[in-house]
Amino acid sequence: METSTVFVALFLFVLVLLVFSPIMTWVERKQSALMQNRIGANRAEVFGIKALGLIHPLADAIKMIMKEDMVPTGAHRFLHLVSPFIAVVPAIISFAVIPYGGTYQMWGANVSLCVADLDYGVLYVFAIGSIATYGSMLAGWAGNNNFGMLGSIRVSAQMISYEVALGITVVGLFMIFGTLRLTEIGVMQQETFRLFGFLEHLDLVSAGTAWLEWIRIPMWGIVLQPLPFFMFLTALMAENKRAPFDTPEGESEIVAGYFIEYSGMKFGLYMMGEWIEVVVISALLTAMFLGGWSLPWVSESGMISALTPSFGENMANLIAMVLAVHVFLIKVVALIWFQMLIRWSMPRFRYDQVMNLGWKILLPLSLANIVITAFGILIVQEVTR
Amino acid sequence: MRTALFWIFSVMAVGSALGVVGSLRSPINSALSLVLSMLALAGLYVLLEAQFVGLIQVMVYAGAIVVLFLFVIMLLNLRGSGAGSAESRPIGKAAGAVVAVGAVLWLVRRLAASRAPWPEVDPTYGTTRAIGEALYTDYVLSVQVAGVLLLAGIIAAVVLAKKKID
Amino acid sequence: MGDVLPFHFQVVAALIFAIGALGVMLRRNMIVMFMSIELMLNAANLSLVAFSREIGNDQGQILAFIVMVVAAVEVAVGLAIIISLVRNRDTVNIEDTSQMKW
Amino acid sequence: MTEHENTALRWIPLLPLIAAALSGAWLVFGRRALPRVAVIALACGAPIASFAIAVVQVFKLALETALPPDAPYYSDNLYTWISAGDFHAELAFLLDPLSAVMVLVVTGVGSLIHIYSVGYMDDDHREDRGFQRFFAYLNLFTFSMLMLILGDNLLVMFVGWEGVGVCSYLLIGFWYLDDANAAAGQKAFVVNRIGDFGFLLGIFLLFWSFAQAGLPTVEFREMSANVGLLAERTVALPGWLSFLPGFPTWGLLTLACLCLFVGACGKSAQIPLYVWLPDAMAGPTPVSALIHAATMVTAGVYMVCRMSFAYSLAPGAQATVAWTGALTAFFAATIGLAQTDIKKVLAYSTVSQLGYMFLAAGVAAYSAAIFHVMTHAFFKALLFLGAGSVILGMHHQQDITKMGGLRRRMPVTWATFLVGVIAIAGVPPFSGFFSKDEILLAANQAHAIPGHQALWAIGMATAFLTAFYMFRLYFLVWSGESRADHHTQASIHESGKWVLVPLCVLALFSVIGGFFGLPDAYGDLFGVQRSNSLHHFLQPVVHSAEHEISHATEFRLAALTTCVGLAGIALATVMYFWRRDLAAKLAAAIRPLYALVRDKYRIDELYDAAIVRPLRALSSSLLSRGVDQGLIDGLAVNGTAKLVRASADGALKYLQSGFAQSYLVAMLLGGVLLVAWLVRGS
Repeated sequence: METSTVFVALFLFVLVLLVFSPIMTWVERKQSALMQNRIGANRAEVFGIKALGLIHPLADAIKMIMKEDMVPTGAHRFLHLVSPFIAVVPAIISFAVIPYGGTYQMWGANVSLCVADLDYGVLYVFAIGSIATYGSMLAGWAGNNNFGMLGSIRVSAQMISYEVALGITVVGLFMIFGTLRLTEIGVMQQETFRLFGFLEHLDLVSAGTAWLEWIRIPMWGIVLQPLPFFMFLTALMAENKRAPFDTPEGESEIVAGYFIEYSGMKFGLYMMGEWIEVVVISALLTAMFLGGWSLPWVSESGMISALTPSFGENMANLIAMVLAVHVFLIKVVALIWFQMLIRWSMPRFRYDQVMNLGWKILLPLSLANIVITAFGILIVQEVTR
Repeated sequence: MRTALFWIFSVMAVGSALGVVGSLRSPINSALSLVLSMLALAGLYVLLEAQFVGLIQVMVYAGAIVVLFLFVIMLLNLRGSGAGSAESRPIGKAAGAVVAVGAVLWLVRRLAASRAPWPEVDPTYGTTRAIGEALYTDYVLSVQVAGVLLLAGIIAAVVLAKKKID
Repeated sequence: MGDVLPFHFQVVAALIFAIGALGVMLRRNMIVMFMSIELMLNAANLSLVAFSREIGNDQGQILAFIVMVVAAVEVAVGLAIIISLVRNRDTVNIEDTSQMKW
Repeated sequence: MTEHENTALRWIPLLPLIAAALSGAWLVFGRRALPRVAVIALACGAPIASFAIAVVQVFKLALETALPPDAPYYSDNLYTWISAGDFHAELAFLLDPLSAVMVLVVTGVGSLIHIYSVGYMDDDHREDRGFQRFFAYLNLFTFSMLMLILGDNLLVMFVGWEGVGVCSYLLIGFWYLDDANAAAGQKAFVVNRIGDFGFLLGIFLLFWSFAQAGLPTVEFREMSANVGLLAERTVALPGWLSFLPGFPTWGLLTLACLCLFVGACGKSAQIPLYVWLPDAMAGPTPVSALIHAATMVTAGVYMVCRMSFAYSLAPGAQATVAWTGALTAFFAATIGLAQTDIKKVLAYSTVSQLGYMFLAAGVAAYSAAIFHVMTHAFFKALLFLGAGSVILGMHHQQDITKMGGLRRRMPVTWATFLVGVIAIAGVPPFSGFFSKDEILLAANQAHAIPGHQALWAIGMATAFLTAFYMFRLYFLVWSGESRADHHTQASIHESGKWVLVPLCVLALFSVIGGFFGLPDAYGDLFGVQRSNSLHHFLQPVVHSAEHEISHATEFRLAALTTCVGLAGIALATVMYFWRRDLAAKLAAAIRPLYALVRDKYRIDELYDAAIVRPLRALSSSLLSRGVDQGLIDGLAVNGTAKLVRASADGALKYLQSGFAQSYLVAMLLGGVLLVAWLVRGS
């Protein structure tokens, strides 16, 4: 990994974090208001500029930082302090393996838009995500509050349960792509396949027929594994503990669940963690199922070589990189919007419903998906041989 | 860099292992020390170029097993281990423990007499692909048996933890 | 890896194993004992992985992997036992469960 | 080999087995008894069908020219029963002349007795399903007997041997609600087991010695062909047996044959194991006729004839057999003189006649023995069935002193009974005359046996006694005034057709049965072709001794025998028909002797005092209290428990503290020691 790559990646990383998560609060407010036929945040102003309520995140941040940091009696002081960080940090470092774009040669530098292109990329996300459990769990316990304790128990049970389904739902995808490396998955998703190609392999259409070449479908994860996309999304949302999976918070039952004893910026960290995780989810889904940084039917290498004559190699790569980042961000934003939509549409599940969904629906379905995918791969191999 | 990491992870692993055993105030502290120890061990695995095992270590131990410990501790609402109550036959226990630990360390000395250097390994060593291929070809029977074991464990856990079998 | 030798990993593993053994033998809280057992298993795993690297063969990692599976099952069953024990006896002290001898 | 194959043989024993199994299974699992008609059809149909098959197969055997005339036989191999190394025991059946005769007797007489039983058991209402149970047992017996006869090796024979023992036990104790019956059954079983033990030892010894000679087999034909391998072999006797003749070594075959003969003694009621047979009369009369007169008790004789190849090479065993037979014949006949129970008289007569058969087998006149088996089956079955008819008519009164004057009330039974009595008394030309005459002739000429003249003399005396006590029986039952009480007298009646038809058939055979073995002397005299056909038929198998003897001598001996028999009849006529008071006077004159004879020489009491009581005492004191309670229960069972308990109390319980951590420390130490030992050298 060259130094230039690190800088570029870090720049994007900070951009995403610092821009996205504050904006998320605004987006959430505005979208919920929209859905509930309200106006939403519009009061905060700086020198009379309201900017559609975009100033509100700033106001929120200031308010939280200024608030008194309370530690209840009998609390485990150290854990009470550490827990919010344990909750946030894994979410942030998950970004390390997510590719915002491919690898580009510019001015003699090899720029990779992925901070850590790990061999076990997705597993890394899962592993880090499982660490995040502690943040929530310990928070409830450290506060010495019975509601918090109940929240902790709920959160640990829920997260362990959905981790199982989480891992297994995407096994089918790994079987198809044959790798856990997210950059490789991204490159593979730029390919397309002939929708009716099987007709040729079955000798129903003579080889080389033109129209077979025309009808092509990008090899996106969502195309190859449509059901797992939604199952994976479900499992990730349950891991993130946002509505409709917010039983660990469950205001109406256990007040605020595991973070009941938090105030000020520590409380803010939990909020931040949730929002960052929304972004992580979106980014991960984009990278794995929605073709990553690529436009459908557009091959990045083909585009670069097409642009090189007019702009020169460096500029062509730069254009491709900028385009890739934007494509990726647009997809992420779309998915964030989709999650918000779910968040504000669905009522909270009951606790037993959450467990049933995880163990009795997602897990068997994902196991069945593995078997079906295996047979599908065998059939494809047999037909195209 | 690697030497430094080794020392950091080793000290962390051993120290937090001591924390597991030595934290008398609450089993929660033991559990948290255990997490740290597991993470340090995962780091040691990565140093040994066993990335996959390291990842699985984090996922299984830190992500699941210790969470389960914490879950149970919280479920049973255990605070403090009653360190004040008198130890029964402490001399025998301590003697046995000292002998056992001494023997372990002596064995290590015996076993580690040869100080071989590291051999070169191919780049695929310890990768997900290598481990996966080994698991699903040469060791597929072990994987199957492990699966059966897991199933048995699930059933056993459900049956045991159920309040009343009806 | 510079001046770090396989031997060093084995010493770390042995230390962790010894600490785990001490915990099992000296602590009376069953959950802590259980965690100590996990420590011992992990020490064994570290030893396996280090030996595996020392001979340049990934069989040790496979074995470590299987050990993890066994450990997971063991924890699931063991904690279930502890839960039912606490329900019946209201204790996690190993010395309160000496009734098992009958 | 193929001309010897005959798969029809298996059906001869199988049909009765199937019938027994069906009715037995119905008995166990069915809710009610089978309909009477079904029981009769099943129970009588099976032996009759077996008889039909047997007749066809025996005729084929006798007339088939494809078979070698010097060794005609059929065999039917079902499957390999035991296969161990070189040793193979087949479950196979063998039909050669010897077994052919026996099969015909067993199935033929057996069928008649089955038919008779329908009538006899008709009025038996002691048990709900007794009728069906009785016939199930009877069919099972037929099966076992046929296994015994048709088995082509010692093991199959032994299965049949034990099977008939079991059936005998079951049928003697058929009316088990009466303790005496059950006890009689047990006695029969136990005494038989003593004999079976000897038989088993004989089998082992033969098998072992053949295996030593390199031919592990128990098959009759193979053993017969290779018996020469063992002829010269001897066994050394232990020092404490120095009183035995022939010490210090015996022929191996002599020992084996003696062991086998112990079995024969038990099964065929010879001294000293005869005591069970009179008691066995506790069973229903058809059982006495079938099992304890016609078939099972002759199994010993059959076995000796079957093993004749061995006996012929063991003169010591032959002499033992002959002397045992002769003594038993005489001894039992004397007991028969004073018995008052109709069936007991017949029982002792049976023992006596079996003695004759063993006398014949002992003097190597095997065909004569088989001949007597056959004729005896006819007339003794006839007598028993006649006695059964009388018992039915007298409402289960068996005491002949309470009978008398039944001739007019039961004419058919009387006539057939008279035939039987004449036949057993040895009056020519009834069947018993020919067979008994041949035996006595053979005894007279058996120069190889020490004291063969004495044997002959004992035989003659027995013939006299037989004639006497049989006619005593006849006169007491049938002639004179009735001595029964008025109530019984009023209802004495002739039996039904089921009973009478078998009687008539058996009477016919009792008359003409002797002509199967008409000696050559008579054949020449009357110009009969194929005389002594039975002897010639059997000769390829049994190798009877041939006698060079003039026809004149033969006629002289026969005349003497006839005279002795007639003398016995005359004496009986005097004492029990003309001068009835003479018998009582004689009895009074020799009272102590008479009482001794009437009490069967108190042999049962002797056995009780000499064997049973000491054994019981030994069992209850030493074996039960000492070995079982003291050694096995006390030391082995309770002692182990006490040891465990004591060691636990003393030391082990401190290890089992219940503190898991102590265990864990021990476990870890053990593991460390183990690993230390493993790496000790490195």
